[in-house]
Amino acid sequence: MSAPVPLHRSLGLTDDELERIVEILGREPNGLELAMYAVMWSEHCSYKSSRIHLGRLPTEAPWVLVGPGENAGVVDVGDGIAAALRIESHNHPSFIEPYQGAATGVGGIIRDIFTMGARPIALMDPLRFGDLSKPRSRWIAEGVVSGISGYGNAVGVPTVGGEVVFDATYDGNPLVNVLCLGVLPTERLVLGQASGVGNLAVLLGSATGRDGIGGVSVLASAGFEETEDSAKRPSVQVGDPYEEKRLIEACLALLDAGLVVGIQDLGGAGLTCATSETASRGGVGMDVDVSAVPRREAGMEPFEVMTSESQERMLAIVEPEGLAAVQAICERWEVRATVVGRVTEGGALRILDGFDGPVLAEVPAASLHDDAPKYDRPRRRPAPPSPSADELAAPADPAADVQALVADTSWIWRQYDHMLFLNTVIGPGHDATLLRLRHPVTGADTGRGMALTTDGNHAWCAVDPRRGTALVVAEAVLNLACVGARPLAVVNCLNFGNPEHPEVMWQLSEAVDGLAEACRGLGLPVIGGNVSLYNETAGVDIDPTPVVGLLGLTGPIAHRPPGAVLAAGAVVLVVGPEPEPVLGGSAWGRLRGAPGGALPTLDLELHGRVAGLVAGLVADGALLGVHDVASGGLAATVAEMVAASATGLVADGPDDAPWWFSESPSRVVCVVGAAVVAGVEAAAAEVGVPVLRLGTAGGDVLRLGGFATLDVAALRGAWQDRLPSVLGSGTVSG
Amino acid sequence: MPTYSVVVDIQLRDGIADPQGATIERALPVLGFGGASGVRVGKVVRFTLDGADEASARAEVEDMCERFLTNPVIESATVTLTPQEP
Amino acid sequence: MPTYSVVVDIQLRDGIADPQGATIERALPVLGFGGASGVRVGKVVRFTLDGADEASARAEVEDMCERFLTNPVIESATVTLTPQEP
Amino acid sequence: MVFPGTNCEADVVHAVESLGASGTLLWHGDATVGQVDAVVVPGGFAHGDYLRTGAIARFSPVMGAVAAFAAAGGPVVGICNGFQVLTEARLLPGALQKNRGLSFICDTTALRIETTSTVLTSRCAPGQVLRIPINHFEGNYTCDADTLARLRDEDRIVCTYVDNPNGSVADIAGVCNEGRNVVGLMPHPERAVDALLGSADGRPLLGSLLDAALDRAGVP
Ligand SMILES: Nc1ncnc2c1ncn2[C@@H]1O[C@H](COP(=O)(O)OP(=O)(O)O)[C@@H](O)[C@H]1O
Ligand SMILES: [Mg+2]
Repeated sequence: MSAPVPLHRSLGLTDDELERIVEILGREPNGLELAMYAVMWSEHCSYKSSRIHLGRLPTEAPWVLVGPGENAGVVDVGDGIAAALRIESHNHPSFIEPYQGAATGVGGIIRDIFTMGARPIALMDPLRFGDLSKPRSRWIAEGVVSGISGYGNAVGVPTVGGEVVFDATYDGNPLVNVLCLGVLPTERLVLGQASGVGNLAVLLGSATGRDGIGGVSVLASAGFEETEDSAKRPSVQVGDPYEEKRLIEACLALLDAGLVVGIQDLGGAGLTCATSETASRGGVGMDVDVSAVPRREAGMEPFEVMTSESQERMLAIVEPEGLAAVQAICERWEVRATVVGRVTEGGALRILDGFDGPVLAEVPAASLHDDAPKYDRPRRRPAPPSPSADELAAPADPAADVQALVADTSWIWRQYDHMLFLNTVIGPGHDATLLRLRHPVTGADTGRGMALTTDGNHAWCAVDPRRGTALVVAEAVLNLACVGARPLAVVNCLNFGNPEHPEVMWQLSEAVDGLAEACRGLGLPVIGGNVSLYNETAGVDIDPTPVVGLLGLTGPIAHRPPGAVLAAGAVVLVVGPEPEPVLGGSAWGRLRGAPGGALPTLDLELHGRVAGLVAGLVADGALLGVHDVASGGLAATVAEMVAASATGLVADGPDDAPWWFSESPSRVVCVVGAAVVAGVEAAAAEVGVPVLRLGTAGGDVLRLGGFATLDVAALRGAWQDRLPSVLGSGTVSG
Repeated sequence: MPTYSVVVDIQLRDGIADPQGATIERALPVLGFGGASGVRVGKVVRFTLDGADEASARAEVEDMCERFLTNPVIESATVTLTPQEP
Repeated sequence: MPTYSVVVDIQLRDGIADPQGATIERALPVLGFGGASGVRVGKVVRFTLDGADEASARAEVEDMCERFLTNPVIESATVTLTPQEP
Repeated sequence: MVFPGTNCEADVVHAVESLGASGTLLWHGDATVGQVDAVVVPGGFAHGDYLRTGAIARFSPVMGAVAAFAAAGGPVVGICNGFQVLTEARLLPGALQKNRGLSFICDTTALRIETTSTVLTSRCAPGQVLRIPINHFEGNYTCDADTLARLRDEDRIVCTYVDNPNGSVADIAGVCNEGRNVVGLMPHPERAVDALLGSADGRPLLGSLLDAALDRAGVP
C-alpha cells in the first residue's frame, strides 16, 4: 500500500509552499489555516505563474483613477463621471454546467463593478466554443448562452455585445469571458479596504452553502478529465440573479448614504479572500466569527464556511454607529446583513468560533496575498502551426469559401436584453457598441458616447502570440473607430493552457509583451485583467487566447453611426494601406486546413492615423456604412456588409486569394455618397492614409473582381442560417 | 409495439442551491401561509413512449435523462414507467 | 405539532398549449430519441409543513395552490401529503 | 412602480419625462399610489419571476391600491413584466407563458394597433404599424376560447404582432380591460422614444397615456 497523500498536497499546495507557510507562522499550520492558504495561493487567486510577467504592462495615464489590482479599473470620462471596467473568465465551471457556469460568471463580474461604487450598465461576453459539428460543443454553446441570458437579463444589466468563435481548439475547453462596465459619480469611488479599528465587517446577501468548496483549486486550476468527472463531481454553484439585483440596489444605496468605509465582493476563495484582502489593503487585522455566518446547510465545518464560493455575497466594512442604518437599507431590499467580523489592530486575520470563543485560525492577513509564491516557470518556443496558408493553391470555389467565412451572430444576442437603460445607440451586430454617456445618479445626458468592444484571435496568436496580441489590440481600436470613438483604456483576459508546459509559458510571456507594445504604441493604459490558465484537456492546451476589452469615448453624438451596412448606389472605399499578401493565421487558411504561415506586420503609427480618420468621418456623419477589415479579410468584410443589408456590391480587385483573404491590419471599408468621395479622399490624404475605390454598392450580386461572384440572397440566407441551423433546437451533453 | 406512460421527476440534487425554492419560502409567510420550510422546486416531464419492451423503454428514458433532460451534475431524475392499456 | 411532507404537482390544464413540452417533443427525434409523443412539462413544489392535523394541513396547502402556487387560468395541481416520522 | 427585481422603472420615468410629464417611483410595500394621474407597472423580473412571472408581486400592498385606482377609472398600463403582474392580479384576462421555441427574445418588432379606444392608443390610427422593442421570455399570450371570443367581440385586443415572435394566441401583444383604462402589453414603448436609439414610435403610445392622465386630472 502506498503512503497516504499529505494534507497539503491533496489541497494543492507543494512541499515548498508548505515550508513557506511554516516559516510565516513560525509553526505548523492547522487544517483550517492550510485550507485558507491553499485557496489563496491557488493559481486562480494568486496569479503565481503570471504575476512576474504582468508587471510589464503599461498601466498609467492621466485619466486612470484606479489601475490593476483593485476589483476593477476606473477611468475618468468627464462631466464628473468615472467608468469602471473589468473582464473575467468562467471557463472551467462552464464546461461542467454550462448554464450555471456562465450565469455565475456574469454574477461575479457584476459584483466586481458595483464593489467600486459603480452602477453596472453593460455586459459583453467574448465566447469560444468547440466545433459545432460535435454535440457536446452545441450543448455547451446553448447552455452558456442561455445562462448569460437568464442571469444577465434578470439581474437587469444589458448585454450589449461580445464575440463568438467556434473552433476545434476549444472542443474540450470552452472559454466564457465576461466583461462589465459601470459608471459612478467620480466622488463615490470606493475601494475594497478595511480601516478604523473597531469597525464591523457585515456580510450581505445569500446564506453560505457548500458551493464550490475547493472549487477554486479543483474547478479553476485542474485540467478537465472527462472520464473522471463523476468521481470528483464538484459542488456546482447556482446563480440567483434576483438576489444579486437586490444586492446591487442595497449596496449602491449604502454607498449613496455614505454608510460604508470599504466594500468587497466574495468571489474565488470566498470569505477567506474577502476578509484578508480588505484587511491587508487597509493595513489592519480582522477577527471573523465563523459561527455568525448564516448557512444554507446544516453541519458545515469552519473550513467549508471560510472557503465556500456561494454566490451573491458582499462584505461591507461599516462603523458601529452606522450599523442600524445599514440594516434598515438592507431590510428594505430584503438583503440579509450579518456582522461577521471586526477590524482589529495589527495585521492578523483570526477566525473565531464566537467573538469571545476559541481561535480556530490565526494568520497574517497580508501573507495570504503578498507572500503567495511567484513562479518564473520555464519557457520554450513551440513549433509553429503548419502547414502554411501562404503555400495554399488558389481555391477551387472561391465563392463557397467566402460564404463559409461569414455568420450572423444574432441567434446569440437576440437572447440578451441589449437595450435596458436606454443607452444603446449601436448594439450588438456591428464592430463596436456605442452607449450614451449619462450620469449614473442624475441621469443627465452628456450628449457624448462611450464605446466598447471585445476582441481576440487565437489563430493569429497561435502563429505568433506577440504580434498576434498586438494585432488584436489594433483591431479593437479600429472597431471603436467604426462607431466614432477614440480608445481610452484596455482590460484583458489571458486564456492559456497549462503553465507547467514551457510552451504555454512562452506564449503567455510573448502575448504580454505584444499587449504591452501595442498599448504603449497607441497610448493606452491597461487598467485590469484576469488570467485563466490550465485551459487544456487530456494534456492538450488550447491555442493561446488573449482577449482584450477596449473602452472608448466619442464627442457629442450628432449622428447615429451607420453600422456595417451598404447603401445601394453608394461608393465603397477601402481606407488604409494595400494588404500584405500573407495568410498566416487567417480564417481562410484555417478553413483550408492551413493554420500556419506569416502574420502581417503592424505599423502602429499609421494604424493610429487610420483609426483617427475613420472615427472623425463617422462622428461627422460622412459615412453610410463602415466596417473594419478583420477575420476573413476584405472578402469576408464586404460579404458581411452585403448579407446584413441585403444589398449587392460590384468590387474591383485582382483574381488573387491573398489579396481578398489577407487579414493585414489598418484597413476600413467606408461607404459614402458619390458627392462625398472627394472629401473623404482629401481628408485621408491630409493624414497620409491611402484610399482605394473598391466599387459601387447595389444590385443582387456580390462581385469580387474576377475572383468570385455570389448571389446576395443566397449569401444572406447562409449567413443567417449558420447558427440557427445547428443551435436552438435541443442539444445533448454527449 | 407496447406503449408506456412515462413520468420523469427531476429534482435538484441535495446541497445544490435552489434560489426559486428559497424565494417562495420567504414569500409564503408574507402571504399568510405559515409553517412551511425546505421548499424545493422541481420539474416533471410526462409523455407517451413506444418501446419494444419495458426494459428497453426504460433504458431509452434513462439515456434521455442523462444526456438531455437533466444535467446529472446538479439534477437527479426519477423515472416511472407504466404500460398503457392497449 | 405534526409535520407533513408535501408534494404539489402542478400541470398545465388540458387544452392549454405547452410550449416547453412542444419544444422537447420536437427536439427528441432530432437527438436520436424516437417514439415519444404527448410531451407535457409540469412543476413540482416540495416542502415540509407543520399543521395541527392532516385535514387542516391539506386545507392550507389547497388554499396555497388556489391563491399562489398555481395560476388557475392555465394550471391545476395535485397535492400529496405524507405525515413525517417524528 | 418598483418591486424588488423590477428594472425598467428608470427608463419609463425617463421616457414620460421626455414627453413632458413627471414621473415618481411607487414602492411595492406602499399601501397607496398617492396623487398620481396614471400608473405604469414597468418591466423587469419582479421577485425574480420565481414560481411564475408576477405570482409574488401581485400580493404586494401597492397592488391593492392599483386595483382601486383602476376601478375608479385611473389609467394603468403594464409593460412586459407589468403585463404579467396585471394578469396574475386578474386586472386583465389570460396568462403569459414561455415563448414558443423556449428562448428569450430581445428585438424590435412591428406592432399593429388594433383599437384606438384605450388609454394607450388614443393618439394612434387604427391599423397603424409601429416599431417597438420586445424583451421577454414569457410573452406567449394564452387564454381560453371563450375569453378570446370576448376580447374580439369587445374590441379589447389592443395590439398584435405583424410577425408573431412568441406563439401568442391570435398574435396578441396587448389587451385591455372592459373599462379600457387598464392596458397590458409585452412590447416596451419606453424603449422607443428617441430616434437616436433606433425608433421613436413609442411616443404616440406614451403620449396617449399622458392624455388620459391629463384628462383624469381635469386638465383640458
Ligand atoms: N457572444 C456574443 N454576445 C453578444 N454579441 C455578440 C456575441 N458574439 C458576437 N456578437 C456581436 O456580433 C458583432 C460581430 O462580432 P465580431 O464579428 O466579433 O466583430 P468584429 O469582427 O468587428 O470584432 C459584434 O457587434 C458583437 O457584439
Ligand atoms: Mg470589426
